[in-house]
Amino acid sequence: MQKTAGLIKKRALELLADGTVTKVLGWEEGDFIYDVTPAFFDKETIDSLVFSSFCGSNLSKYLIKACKEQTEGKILVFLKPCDTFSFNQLLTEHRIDREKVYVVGVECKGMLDIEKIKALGINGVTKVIDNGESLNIKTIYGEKTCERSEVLLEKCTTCKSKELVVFDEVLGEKAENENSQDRFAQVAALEAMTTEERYAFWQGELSKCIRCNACRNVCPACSCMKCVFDNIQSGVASKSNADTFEEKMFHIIRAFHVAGRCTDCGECSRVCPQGIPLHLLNRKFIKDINELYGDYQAGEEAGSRAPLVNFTFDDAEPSVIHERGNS
Amino acid sequence: MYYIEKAKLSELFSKIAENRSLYLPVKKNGQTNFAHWEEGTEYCDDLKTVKSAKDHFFPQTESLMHFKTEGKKIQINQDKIPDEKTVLFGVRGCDAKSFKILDSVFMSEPQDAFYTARRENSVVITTACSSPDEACFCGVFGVDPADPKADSDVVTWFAGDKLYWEAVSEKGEALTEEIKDVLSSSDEKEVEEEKARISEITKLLPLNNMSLSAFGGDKTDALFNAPQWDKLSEACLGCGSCTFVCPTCQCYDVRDYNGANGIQRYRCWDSCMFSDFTMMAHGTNRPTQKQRFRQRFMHKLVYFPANNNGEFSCVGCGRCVARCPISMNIAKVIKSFGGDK
Amino acid sequence: MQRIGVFVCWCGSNIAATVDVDAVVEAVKNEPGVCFAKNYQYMCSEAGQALIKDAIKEHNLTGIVVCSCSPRMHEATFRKTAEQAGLNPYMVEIANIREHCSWIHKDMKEATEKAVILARAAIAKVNLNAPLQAGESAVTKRALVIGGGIAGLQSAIDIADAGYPVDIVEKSPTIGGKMAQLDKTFPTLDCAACILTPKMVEAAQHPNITLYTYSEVEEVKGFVGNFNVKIKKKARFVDSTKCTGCAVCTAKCPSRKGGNEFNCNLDTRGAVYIPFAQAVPNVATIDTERCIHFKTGKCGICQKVCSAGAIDFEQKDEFIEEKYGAIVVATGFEILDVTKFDEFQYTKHPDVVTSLELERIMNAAGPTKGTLLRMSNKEHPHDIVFIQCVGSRGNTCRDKTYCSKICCMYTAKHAMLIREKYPDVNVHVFYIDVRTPGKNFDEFYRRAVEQYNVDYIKGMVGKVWEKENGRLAVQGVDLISNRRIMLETDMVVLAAAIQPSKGVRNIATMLTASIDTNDFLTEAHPKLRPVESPTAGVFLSGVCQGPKDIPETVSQAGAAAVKVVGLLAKDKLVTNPCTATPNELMCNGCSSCARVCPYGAIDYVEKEVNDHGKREVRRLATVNSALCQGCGACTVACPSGAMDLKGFSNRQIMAEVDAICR
Amino acid sequence: MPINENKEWKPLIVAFCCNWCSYAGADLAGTSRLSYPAEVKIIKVPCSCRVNPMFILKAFERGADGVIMCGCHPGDCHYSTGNYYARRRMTMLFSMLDYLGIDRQRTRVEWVSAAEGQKFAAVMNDFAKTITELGENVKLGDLRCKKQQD
Repeated sequence: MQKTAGLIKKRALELLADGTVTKVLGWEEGDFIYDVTPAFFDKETIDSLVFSSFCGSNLSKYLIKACKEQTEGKILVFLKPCDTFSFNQLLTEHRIDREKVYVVGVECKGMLDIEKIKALGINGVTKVIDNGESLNIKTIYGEKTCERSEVLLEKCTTCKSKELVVFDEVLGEKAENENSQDRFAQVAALEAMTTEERYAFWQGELSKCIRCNACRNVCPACSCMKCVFDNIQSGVASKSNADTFEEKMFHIIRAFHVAGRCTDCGECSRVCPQGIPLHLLNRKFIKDINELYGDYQAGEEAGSRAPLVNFTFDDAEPSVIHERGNS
Repeated sequence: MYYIEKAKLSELFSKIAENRSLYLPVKKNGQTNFAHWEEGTEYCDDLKTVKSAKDHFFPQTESLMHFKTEGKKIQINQDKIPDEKTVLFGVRGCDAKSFKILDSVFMSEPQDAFYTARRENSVVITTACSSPDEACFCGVFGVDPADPKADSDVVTWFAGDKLYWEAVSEKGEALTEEIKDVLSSSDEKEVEEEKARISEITKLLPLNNMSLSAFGGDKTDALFNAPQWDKLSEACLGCGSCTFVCPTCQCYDVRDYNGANGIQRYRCWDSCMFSDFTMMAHGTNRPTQKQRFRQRFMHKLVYFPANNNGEFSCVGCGRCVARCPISMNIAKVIKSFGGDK
Repeated sequence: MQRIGVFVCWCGSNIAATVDVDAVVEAVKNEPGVCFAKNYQYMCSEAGQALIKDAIKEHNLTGIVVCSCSPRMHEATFRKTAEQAGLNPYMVEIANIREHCSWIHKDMKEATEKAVILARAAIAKVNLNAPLQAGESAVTKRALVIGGGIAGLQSAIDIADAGYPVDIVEKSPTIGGKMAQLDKTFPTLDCAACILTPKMVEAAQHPNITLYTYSEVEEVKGFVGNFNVKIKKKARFVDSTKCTGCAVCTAKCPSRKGGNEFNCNLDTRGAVYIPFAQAVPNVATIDTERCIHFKTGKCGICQKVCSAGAIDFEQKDEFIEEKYGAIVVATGFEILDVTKFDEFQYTKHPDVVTSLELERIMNAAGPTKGTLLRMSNKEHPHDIVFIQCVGSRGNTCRDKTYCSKICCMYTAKHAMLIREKYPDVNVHVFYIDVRTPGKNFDEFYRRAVEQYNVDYIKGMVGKVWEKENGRLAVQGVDLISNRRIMLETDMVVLAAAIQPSKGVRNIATMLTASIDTNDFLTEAHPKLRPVESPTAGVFLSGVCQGPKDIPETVSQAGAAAVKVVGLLAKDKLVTNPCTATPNELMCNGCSSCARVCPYGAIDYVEKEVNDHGKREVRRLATVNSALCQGCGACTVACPSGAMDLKGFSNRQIMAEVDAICR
Repeated sequence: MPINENKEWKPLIVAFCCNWCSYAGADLAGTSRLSYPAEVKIIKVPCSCRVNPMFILKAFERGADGVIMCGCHPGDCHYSTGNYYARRRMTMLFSMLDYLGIDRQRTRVEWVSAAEGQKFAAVMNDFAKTITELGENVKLGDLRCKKQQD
């Protein structure tokens, strides 16, 4: 990790120096190791560019605005394998301009979740040293250790791919996707429940929603100029949820709007301050699409036709929903 | 000073709950938040609730009135002012201070009837913050996590196997009187030790020594056009997680909902970070995320003190530090204006 | 705020007997925007319309709701009424309180409540209506006729006579269709070829008609007045400009095993063939599946014997793209595959034939040169049994539910012709009903019974089997005498159901014309618009719309031609104003809408927008309103809701939902 | 709505019908005097592909107990492909509702042609029966839309 961080900074400097790019989109160091912030850098500020096991955030969405503002030269962006899918999807939807971006793919072996570290009872974290397998954690209450695998970001425990699907060059050592769990196991577990159990589960989760819109605003697929939920003319606009219905409405429609476009980058769940497993909504759609319309991975191929703007003559009838399931 | 054995906490809670509704930190779905206590509810000693205690006085949504049409006539019904007698237990010092800040907004003229009623009907029991987190910086705003007397009715400490109890206001005295049966008298020895321990820990907190000298009611001109805002705001997603977990953010929107029972007028939290905040027919007065971002921090560190005798609208609870999806927060803002010197 | 008038129609007692129209008027008076409400006996009557017009003027109405019959019935009427009173016609909404309410509910209270709710929904919608202006589009003055049978030919000739160019696309090598295979026609018994071939020649020689035989429609784009059609001219491997139709090649072709479709495969033809002597164009075609040259690369006899040098093995399929203003579908029919009806031994015994096969057997150009012979031993038959309704009027999965209409008459014709020519042959007809409505039809049938002594037996045949003597045993029921009967016969003729041609489904899809469950093309209105498809600019001619005989086909073909001519005579067409329209400030330029548009009506432009003072160039969707037909697929594909549909906007539909769920 | 003592509880059913096939099918049901429950209220849309999932959720929000969408049979869409998109969209939406624990029988898609008046009435009778048996929809509705008991 340390080595990759070094490579990244070196490469950013070189590309800035030789004029390949005019600015760099990466992660800026914070007060603690885990609080890195996405940031644009130039020659003067590049010093604070970092890369660590806490660079979970997906930078691709920032390119929408950046591409619009970029008049000359290219933007260097560091993308992890899963981020490249989002990048491709944005290309498909004409939201970003490939010509204006220089993609440096960064190999990744899974990013860490400070919340999971704290859930182990490790408080007051001031520094985390990633040894590859285990972590050395410095806290104001003394030193602690834990296994790396215990505190992976949720999205990294079910990593969909270690392949970089788009890049101009690659840095770091390719990681194996060996320990990743079945991406759809949690969805399948929910499907196996009775209707009432599922209702209780989602009622419990969604009622935590405070409608901060972090899930929406971080989502690379949710990049509408104006979201229907912010548009008073849309008939469904709402702010804080005043009724449990509004929570469901917001999350169902959001999941529906990104269905077939969601690359399963997992950012929605990562950023939810209330810890709602929002990815399980999106993954349900992905699972359904795979099962009913054939395997499809959004963002795997730029320009591919999303399943919900596509059809075949012999698609399953909606009654298939009635026919399957156990309850 | 009184005490009760930790093992007998539930006795204390049921005693309090005899005449009042008790709210305290409860862990549910992996998260600790304030919740209504009932027989069997398990108290969670993790005081760092995800959402702040402000929800208790200023809920996320609140119905204000209803309109009903009958033919072409309209009938207006005011919603009932809440009259539930409540007790909040396990409030951190920082959160307790936030109530004072909210008071100066909602209880100054024109008074907010809903907020005021809830506030007046409640007793705040603070608990000394036994394990501050690395992101805590309440000291910067004058909160003493070891002895949060300033803004509470009763202060409590967990020390050894006891909970120590000290009433510090009339309301607190009255409550203590009501429940005295379950309490025993005590000296302050263990409490003093605990206070000292906490004070030692707070010295280690990396953000607790930031300086606010760059901020204050008179700093509008100096800060408004500062170049730092560009960099600080550039990654901001414009979500409202910081505002919604913040104990002092108090913006709300008033909306009408046209349902089957006529129209409900309700208020709900709003966030100055949202692109549709204070949206008007002509558009918004802060069209860029930089403007919105600047507004939030200028309000907390400049405009609010300008209108409230120098009081900052932040209590250093650290929630925004923990919750911001992109790890941008008020601490970074303070530091970028020289606060780390 | 709109000023809305609500007009509740009694429809005589059709509505008023079940819906309390006074109560509806009272109930809607307090709805938002409503400033006038009245009921009347017949709103669609002159007086009713006058009432609406007066109210519009007197109360300055900006929108009206008519609570009446289905909008499919009178929406156009009331739109016109509104327009005459100076109101935009799209400020009219209909609450369907007849078909969707009074006619299906009996309880007055229940029906009245529902009528009020439906009215409320229409009021809620009209509150959000905006005046719409229909656009205009030009008309390409050329017609396409798909199918070169009698229906297609008649339509084409009539259109061409009116002065408009017409192209006929026929999938087989010659025009003429099924009628060319018929021997005689009922009820006049004139020879089919004698009356058809002059029409074929007329079409071929008409200066306004272009024939594309051995061709198929590949792709249809566009819309009424502006269809873009791609036609595939399949390679014949014979240069039709050189071929003289001398038929030397067809005689010399050594590959002679394959069946001759024109004679219902009762005899064979060469791999290079001319379907029949009077074929138009009289040009040979090589069947590559049978041609030895195409299979082995050898042979080439036809090329050697052709003195005109017309054989061209290198010929390729040719594609023609043409613009049309109107399209006539005249794809005709085919005979139901009767192999599923094997209780009649059709697949097992050559003496069991379909009526069309019998037609060929009786025809002088047929496999037996017009002599009635048993196909098994080429001997003269003495008894013939006709079985009616094979595959028609049934209710099992192998049957068609409908009556094929023509069978009763052609069976009478066959029976009569046989008895006339071979008085020694006994003819028995098993029937369910004999249906003879038509000019001179019943007289014709009675002649068969009375004059020619044809034995009509009411009842169905249970089974047919071969006897040891090679003859056929027929077991049936006589429902009149109520007894089982057993007949021994030499031939059995099955009056097989007719069904639309197989290709019609594909053509209907290309044309976006709807078809019913039997694959017959649907007419825009079963009574009032019987020759138009619901898709504007597409017209129906002949059996593709439903079973019919030749005179009916010809009259429908003429009617379709008149509709086409009426359309082509216009210089401009008014387009549907209910089209999709994007909100530029909300459009993401993501292309989702364009991907689902069936008309290719959505394009993208780079355009500068002013978003509340912020100017920037964005990629934006634009809708060609001449192409857009207003389906709304794009509106749902658009996540931001930037794409909306005029006349059916998100807000309008949601307002209806709100009004209903209140 | 809780069962009122003097009034039998009746469901509220919203039916979205495409203009070309299903609305005409409903007309035919009317012309043929084939009755189905008055609880069914039809909203006309140009094509089933015009039905936005938001409309369906909106209906539930407002207290609908069942929502049915009818369109032309696949292959018969007046706009040629509209119902194919609608089919995928509704399959996805209904699957999600089911996943969230909303009774799946509350949503339905039926293809009804202009000639199928009989089918239209039969479908509506059956759907209304199903919804009546399921009872009031309490899982997916805005409480503020519930009628107050007086």
